[in-house]
Parts: sequence; structure tokens; C-alpha cells
Amino acid sequence: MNLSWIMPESVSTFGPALDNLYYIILVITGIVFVVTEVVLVYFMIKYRHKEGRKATYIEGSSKAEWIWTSATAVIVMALAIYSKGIWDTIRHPDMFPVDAYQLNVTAKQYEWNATYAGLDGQLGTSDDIQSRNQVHIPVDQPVIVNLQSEDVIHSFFLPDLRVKHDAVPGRVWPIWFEATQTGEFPLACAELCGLGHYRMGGTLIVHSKEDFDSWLSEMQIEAEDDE
Amino acid sequence: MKNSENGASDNRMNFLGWKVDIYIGIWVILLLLTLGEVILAFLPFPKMALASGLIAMAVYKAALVGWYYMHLRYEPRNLWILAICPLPLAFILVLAVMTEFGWLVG
Amino acid sequence: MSDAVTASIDRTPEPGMGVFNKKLGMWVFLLSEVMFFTSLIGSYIILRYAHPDHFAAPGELLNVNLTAANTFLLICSSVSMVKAFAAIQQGDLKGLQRWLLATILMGTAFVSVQAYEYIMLAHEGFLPALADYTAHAGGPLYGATFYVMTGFHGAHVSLGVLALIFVYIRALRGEYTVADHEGVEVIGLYWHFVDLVWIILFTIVYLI
Amino acid sequence: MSSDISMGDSHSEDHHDLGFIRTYIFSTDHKMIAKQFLVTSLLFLALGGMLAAMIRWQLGFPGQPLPFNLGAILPDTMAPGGIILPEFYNSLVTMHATFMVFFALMPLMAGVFGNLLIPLQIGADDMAFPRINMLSFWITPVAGAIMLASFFVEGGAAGAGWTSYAPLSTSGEWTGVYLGQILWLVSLIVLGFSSITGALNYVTTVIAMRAPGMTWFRVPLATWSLFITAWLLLLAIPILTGGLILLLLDQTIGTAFFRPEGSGEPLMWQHIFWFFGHPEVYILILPAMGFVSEVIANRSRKPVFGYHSMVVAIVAIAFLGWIVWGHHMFQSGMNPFLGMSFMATTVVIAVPSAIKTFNWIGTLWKGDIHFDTPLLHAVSFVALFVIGGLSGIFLASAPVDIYLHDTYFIVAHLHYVLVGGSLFGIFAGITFWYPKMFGRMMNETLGKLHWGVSFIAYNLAFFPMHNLGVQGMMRRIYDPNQYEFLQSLQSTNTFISKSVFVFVSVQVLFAINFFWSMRKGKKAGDNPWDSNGLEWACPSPPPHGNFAEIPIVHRGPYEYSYPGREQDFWPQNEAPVESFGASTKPEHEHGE
Repeated sequence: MNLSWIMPESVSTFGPALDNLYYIILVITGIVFVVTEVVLVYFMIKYRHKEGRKATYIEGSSKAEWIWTSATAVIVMALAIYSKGIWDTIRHPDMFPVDAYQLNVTAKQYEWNATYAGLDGQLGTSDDIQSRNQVHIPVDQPVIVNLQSEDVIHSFFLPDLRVKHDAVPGRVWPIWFEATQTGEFPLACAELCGLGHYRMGGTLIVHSKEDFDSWLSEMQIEAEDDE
Repeated sequence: MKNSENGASDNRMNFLGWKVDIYIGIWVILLLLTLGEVILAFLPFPKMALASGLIAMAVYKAALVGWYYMHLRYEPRNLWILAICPLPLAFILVLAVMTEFGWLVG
Repeated sequence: MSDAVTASIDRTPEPGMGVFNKKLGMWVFLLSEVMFFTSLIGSYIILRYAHPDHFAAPGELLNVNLTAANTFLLICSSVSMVKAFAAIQQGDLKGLQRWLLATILMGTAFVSVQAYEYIMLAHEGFLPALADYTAHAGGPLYGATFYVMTGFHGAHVSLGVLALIFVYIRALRGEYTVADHEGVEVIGLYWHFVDLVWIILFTIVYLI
Repeated sequence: MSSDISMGDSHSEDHHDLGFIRTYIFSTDHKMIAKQFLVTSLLFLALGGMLAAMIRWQLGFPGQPLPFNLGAILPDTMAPGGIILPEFYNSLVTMHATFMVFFALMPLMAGVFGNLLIPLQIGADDMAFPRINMLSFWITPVAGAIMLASFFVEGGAAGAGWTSYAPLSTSGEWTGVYLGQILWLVSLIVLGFSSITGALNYVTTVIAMRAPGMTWFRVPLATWSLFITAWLLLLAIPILTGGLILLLLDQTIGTAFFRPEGSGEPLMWQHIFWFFGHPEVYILILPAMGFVSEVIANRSRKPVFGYHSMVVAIVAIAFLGWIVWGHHMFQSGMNPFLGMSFMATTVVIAVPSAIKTFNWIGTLWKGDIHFDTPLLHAVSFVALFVIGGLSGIFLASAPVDIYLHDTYFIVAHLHYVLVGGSLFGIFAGITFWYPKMFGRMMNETLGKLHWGVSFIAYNLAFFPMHNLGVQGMMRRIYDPNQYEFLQSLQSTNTFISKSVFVFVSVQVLFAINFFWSMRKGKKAGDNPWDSNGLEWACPSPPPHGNFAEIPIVHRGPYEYSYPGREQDFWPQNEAPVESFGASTKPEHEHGE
């Protein structure tokens, strides 16, 4: 049984920042959890009903209230402020890298279609290349995926790259990430999208720069043969 | 349960100088405001100014109906606090969802 | 504090709000109605802000003059309702019956004018469904939001008229006196609320 | 309708001639309505539990036919040869959540205890509007019947999740479910009226019908939490009704509120749903918090630690509950700036929950704790609510939510708060107020056995779900093994499924205890738990009209182990004896 609290190793640039935040929260909540449960059990044992001993009449103490209210408030606000920084790097429109490689990913009931710019380097032109359930990206280069959906809401989820964003029909949603390792990584759908939701998996293939270019040119030649 | 608090005595109000039944007075104000709204709606002002002006008049009319006709003016204070408590919730929902479509944030 | 304990405690709710139960109940019910109309009117405002091209300028499609007259009608019915309440406060049962009847008639007139307006709009192709919206201006969202808001308001007015008829019958049987006319005041609150919602609706649907 | 003029003076004498129908079926007595709610919602709880068992069967043993040939009773459109189909799995997930949230937990807390406790604890003879109260119950079976019918219609029950996100839920084209989704919508719209009429009654009764002397800060915490829950119900349910009506119109006459092809806005549905949704989850937890405060204070014979801050915390949770809904939508394409502001408001809501938790633990401190079943359930509520609250902090932080959203971490969080929290709180409430409802005590050994096995099985079932979520397993997936990176988690899933089967089947003990004690339980007097509340100042089960004469309240509800008194409790309505030796604290005598 895999009962580990350690996330699978992250292979994207903002992955480590997100993981650190997760581990900080894990430590803080872990400590609070252990302390609270131990105190609870300790009180239960220590103050259990014994003949002749009466409870002490305590209505509360506003000093204690202030202590734990402000302590909780300070901790959670600190977490929020720290999270805001990371949230901005990932989602703030101005933080999107400028020289990123663009591709479209269109979700459809039970598959992902990725579209790459063809020879003319322009998306949306006739010579675009399609690939089904496989997203090919170059390594160590920021990538902007324009997410859209043809029918219902799907969710573009790359666990290893710490990427998740819903593909909502009706609008295009740009998201960015940068892979730091080559290899094949799972792509999953995280939003209930009908009876085939469970088998909507795909793969993200991260190539080195050269491999990616050769793969792209290979696909372009294939595309020309088909015409 | 006797219904005592509606002071029937001060049911008069002076309207442009002569004493008239309060309900008729408020009624006339409401009609005038409605007429004003219909006229204002077709004047060539910028859309935003028109909209806010019209909404202000509508809210004022609504307040008049609430204050006089629903007798909020005679009721204990915390009843009209209770009466307006859902309004901030309505504003929160509408304003928050409008930011989805570019309001305030690009 | 622990004053002499008298057996028959006066049931007036000393720690309460000093308002009899039915009125408090009606006010609390009206709060939930405010939230119901919030969701409908809220969707209209949101969709109008998101897709302004779907909506037409005031008067372009909707008949503003007819509805302005209709609004007069509803305001008058509000006045007749409050006059009915003022009448029974002085114990004038006849006045109560007359004003209640006036309110019922004006309420029904309002609903029928609105039904007539619906038929006129339908002929122009102004319909809620996406497929059959063929009006010359605006888009399907305009039809959908318009019919939902004004339709549910009309439904509330019709329910109000039914309740008024029920109160009117009890008035004819003389069941309301100076001392006990809670029913009249409660139905009056509902009626003024429905009028108040229409005042807001008329402005943001027809005039903006 | 018999025009009983005013509810105030119907004393218990004229109760006998009401006959069977008016006493048991169409009763306007708040206590009988509470029992009616109790029976129906326990049935729906059992149904929800069975649906959960089927979900866990499919996840624990993917693709294998249901055991003991249970599959034979299911038609081939659901489980051919006993093997659950993916579309039926989606209906199972949707209906499990719908029945549990709307037909089990809400009626169990607001319906049962709202009706039972509010009039009794504030010293009223009945609800403000008894007939509307009866109506509020009788709408629930009607809505339940419509929801049950949706299983048997062509295309099966709704399969778009209990949140029924648009556009999946706006047309049968995407899910193959046409009539089922419409029935789901109609049933929840109808149920909304039951909640509104109920909440209307609770708010008016608490404001207007408190006994003389029962000032706001002498109201017990159970009634406080039910009163604030009634406010949340009153203002949140109509929003859901409005949204459901718009969705119903999209489904039926083809409007385009949420359908992108007609330039509708799918995100607007999520906003409307969650604007209702988050107050809804506080509706599901606040009453349980109230019952737990009562039980812990009573069973440790000690006043609630910081009564005023507990009340302030309840009110704060209710206010903040309205401005946090966006944390359900961090990754749904919501505006990132909204994401940031919702993160800020969401973390703030951890503060009142922390206050309540530390106050419960403070109540146990230096107490004289009696280990009865209600206390065991109440303390497990506190223990498990701590876990649920802490796992919420992971999800409140938007970046971490990027990874954890729609994974089993969320399923663990919500089950720790709803099952570990509300369900154990309900068990505490039922076992604590059972004597008041039925005049007999629930069996202690059976109760402790049920608690013990439930507590262990529950934790074995739901704690590993945190780890499933951290490893990336997504929610609502029919067969995780399709994803290669999830295959290693299958053994955890099988273990969880077995624990769930134990947890669900052990509830039979509670059912046996519940029905057996009704006839054969130990006779309970008026005040078996030596409690201070007014509900214990009348006989159990109380007659129609509750109190022979209206009680006068002289002190707060938690005067346990008052210094200088030999008895360790001091009922609220006990008149203060002037010749009382010890110097009574003045500020207490004259109340607030």
C-alpha cells in the first residue's frame, strides 16, 4: 500500500516552489494535529469521571481565546501571503513568459487533441500538425498551452508538472509551464466529463530541443504525404 | 394581539403646502419618479450615467415603498436591519462574477 | 430580575422583536424571496455584462410605454392595498372590502397586460429558446433572461392575487376587526414586496 | 382545516382526540415532525450508504461482478452480469452525494433537531407556524420520491456529479441521461421549499417565542447553531432554486444560460452553485457543532469554555461562509485575481473553526468526564473535525490546490468534515436526546460497540484517501487502472473499500439499538443526563404543548459544578433560592 505523503518528483520550473509550500503546510498541520489530538486524549484520560472529584467551574478565559485566535490568524495569513507569490508566478497574465513555444490543446469527449504550428510557425494555419492524446513539447523552454474544449468541461492535469486547469468550452485559456526533464509523463482529465472520463488519459512527451525539431519536421513530411 | 404601533394619527403629510393623506402623497411621488425614469431613459446621455441615474431612482422608489407602505417607519429598528441584510449578499455575488468578464481587472 | 412569578405570564414575547409572529414570518419569507430574485436578476446582469451584443437598447424591442402604464397600475394597486389596511385599522370593514377588491382587480389587470405583452413579443420572434429566437435585435440570452425574470415575477403576482382573494373572502365574512387584522397586514407586506421587485425589474430590464 | 385559533393555548388535554392520522401522519406537533424527519432521513442515509458501498466495490475490485450475486437485481443498463458500467458509476457518484447531502444530513440536522430542540430549549410550546412546519416535512418525501424515480427512468439517474456542472448537465447529449437529470433538478427545486419553510419557522420561533428571561446570551449553543443554520438555509437555498430553474430551462426548452453554443456562461453556473454551495457545507456542519458543545459540556459537568466566543465563532462562520465560495473554483478558469481574494477570505475562515476546536478541548480540561456513548461520539467529532479542518488548509492555499484539486485529497477532506464531523455529531445528538424523544435510554454497550467499530473502520477507510490524493489519483474515475501511474495505488483502494464495507455494515448495530431501545430501552426520567437545558424541564416524551406552564429562565444553560452547590448542575428554570448560603455571583443573578 502506498501511504506516503511525499508527492511524486516534480519536473517543472514552478514545481519545487509549489512542493515546498505543500511541505511547509504539511509540517505545520502535522504539528498542530499531533499536539491537538494528544492534548485531547490526555484530557480525556486525566479528567475522566472519578468518584468524589468534581469538575472545576471555569467559564473560559479571554486571554486564552486571544492567544489561539491571533496565533491561528497569524499562521494562516502568513500561509496566504506566501501562497500569493507562487500563485502569481503561475497564473498572473503578466508573468507569462514572452518567448514561450505556443500550442493548442483541445479537449473533447474522451481525448486530447494537440495542435502545433506548421512550417510557417503560425498556429491556426492550414499546415498545422495534429497529434491525438500525445502532447510533444521541448525541454527547458517555457510552453504556453491554449486550452479549449469542444463539448464539456475537462481538466488538463499533468501531475508531475504540477499543472491543472479546466478546459471550459466557449473560451480559450492560456496556461504556461516549463519542463525541466525529458521523458514521458502522464496527462489526465481531472473534471467529470461523462462516461469515458476515466479513460481520457494521454501522455506528455518532453523532447530535447533537437529531438523536438526532428519530430516536428518528421510530422510535417508525413502531413505533406497525406495531401 | 393588538396591533398598536401603527400610529394612525400622523397619517397626514404636507405635500407642496396642503395637507394630504400620506399614502396618496407617496403615491404621487412614485408616479412622478416613474415618469421621470421613462423620460430619462431616452435622453441622449452616456450609457453609464443614464444607467446609474435610473438605478438610483429605482432604489429610491423601492425604499419609499418599503419605508411607507410596508410600514418600516413604524417598526422596531432591528426589523429593517433584518429587511436589508440579504442585499450585501446580492452585491457580493453579482460584483464577484462580473470580474469574470473583465470588470475592474483586465 | 426574578420578579414575582405570576402564573399567567403575558405571552407577548418580551425578549422578541416586538412584532407579532405572522408579520415576522412574512418578513423572513420575503428575505428568501429577495435571494431568489437575486439569482435570477444577478444572472441577467452578469450575462448582459458578459455579452452586451445580445441585448437591445431600451425601447428597441420591448414596449416601454405599455409597461410604464403597467407599472403605474401596480403602484396604484400598492396604494389601494395600503388604503385597505388603513381602513381596517379604523375598523371600516366596508372600506377594507372595497380597497381589497380594487387591489385584486388591478393585480389581475397587471398580469393580463403582461400576458398580452408576452404574446406581442412572441409574434416578433422574441422567445427564450436558443433555436427559435428570430427577433430583429438582441440575441437568445435577451429572450431567456427576460422571460425568466418577468415570468417568475408574474407568477408571484398571480399567487399574490390568489392570496388576496382568500383574504377578501374572509373580509366579506367579517373576520377582520380593529383588534385582529394580522392577515391583511401580512398579505399587504407580500403585495408591496412584489411591487417593489417590479419597480427594480422595470428599470433594469426595460429602461437600461 | 380545523381552525385552531391560536397555537399558544392548545394545552395537552385536547391532544387525545386527534386520532391516529392527526397524531402520527399529519401532525402539527414539532416533536412528531422531528420523529418523522428522523425516520425518513435515516432511510435515505441507509440508501446513501448502499450507493457508497457500490462505488467502493467498483474502485476496490474494478470490473468484478458485485458479490453475493447482488448484480442480479440490477438491470443490464446499470450492471450487466453484476459488473457496474461507467455511466452507472457516474450516477452512483452523483446520487450518493445528492442523497447524503440533501436527503440525509440536512433533514437529520435541520429537520430532526431543529424541530425537536428549538421549541423545547427556548421554552416554547410549539413552532411559530405549526401547519407550515408540517408542510415542510411532507415536501421531503415527495422530493425523495422524485429523486428515487430518476433511477428507473430510461437513461438512468443523473450522472453529472452532485454539483452538476454545465454544460455536461445541460443536455443529455453528453451523458446519455435525459429524463434522469430533469428529475434530479425538479426534485431539488421541490426540496428547496421544504428547507425554506423550515428555516422560516426556526428563525421566527427563536426570535419571537423565547421564554421570559431567555436573553440571547442564555440561549443554549445547540439552538444558537440551529438558528444561524436556519439563516444560512433561508438565504442560500433560494439561490440554488434560481440556478436550478435556469439549468432546468436549459435542459427542457433549450435556453442557453449555461450552454456555450448559445454564448451562455458555464462558469456562471459554478459561481451560482458554489455561492449556495459553501453556505450549504456550513449548514451541514454548524448544527453538529452545536450538539457537540451541548454533549461535551454536559458529560464533563463543566460550563462550555468561552460561551461568548463560541457564539461569536458561529456567527463569524456564517458571515464568512458567504465570501469564500471561489476556493471551489481556483482551477476552473476563474479570474486569477478572484482566486487571490478568495484565498485570503478562505484562510480567515480557519480562525473561527480553530476557536471552536480549542474551546471544546478547553471544556474537557479539568472536567469530570463521563464516558457515555454521546460523549464518545462528540469527542470523536472534535478529533476528526481537527483532521478535516487541517486538510482544508492545504486546499485553501491556491497553488497547492492546483495539484490537489479534484483528487482524492478533496474526497478525504470532505468526508472527514461530513462523516467524521457531521455524522458523528448526529450520532452524539441522537444518543443524547433519544431519551427526550422516546422516553427510554439507548443501550450503552451496543452504543459503545457501534462507536468503537465505526471510529476505527471510518479512519481506516478515509485516512488513506489523503495519500491517494497526494499521489495524484483523480476524483470520480470509474477504473483508476486505465492510468498507468495510478496502478500502484490499487492495493490502497482495495483496502479502503474493505474498510468502507465494515463501516457501512456496522451501522446495523446502530439501527438495532435505535429500534430495540424504543420498546425495551431503560426507562429514562425527565432528566437522565442531569442537564440544565429547558428541554429537560418537561417530561420525556413531552406532551403536546410541552410545558405545563411557561418556564422562567434565570441563568445560562451551562451552570455545571457551580461552586457551593452540592448538585453538579443547575437547571435554567430553577428559581434562585434567596437563603442560598454562598455569595452568588451578582452578575450572574441579574443575567445579561
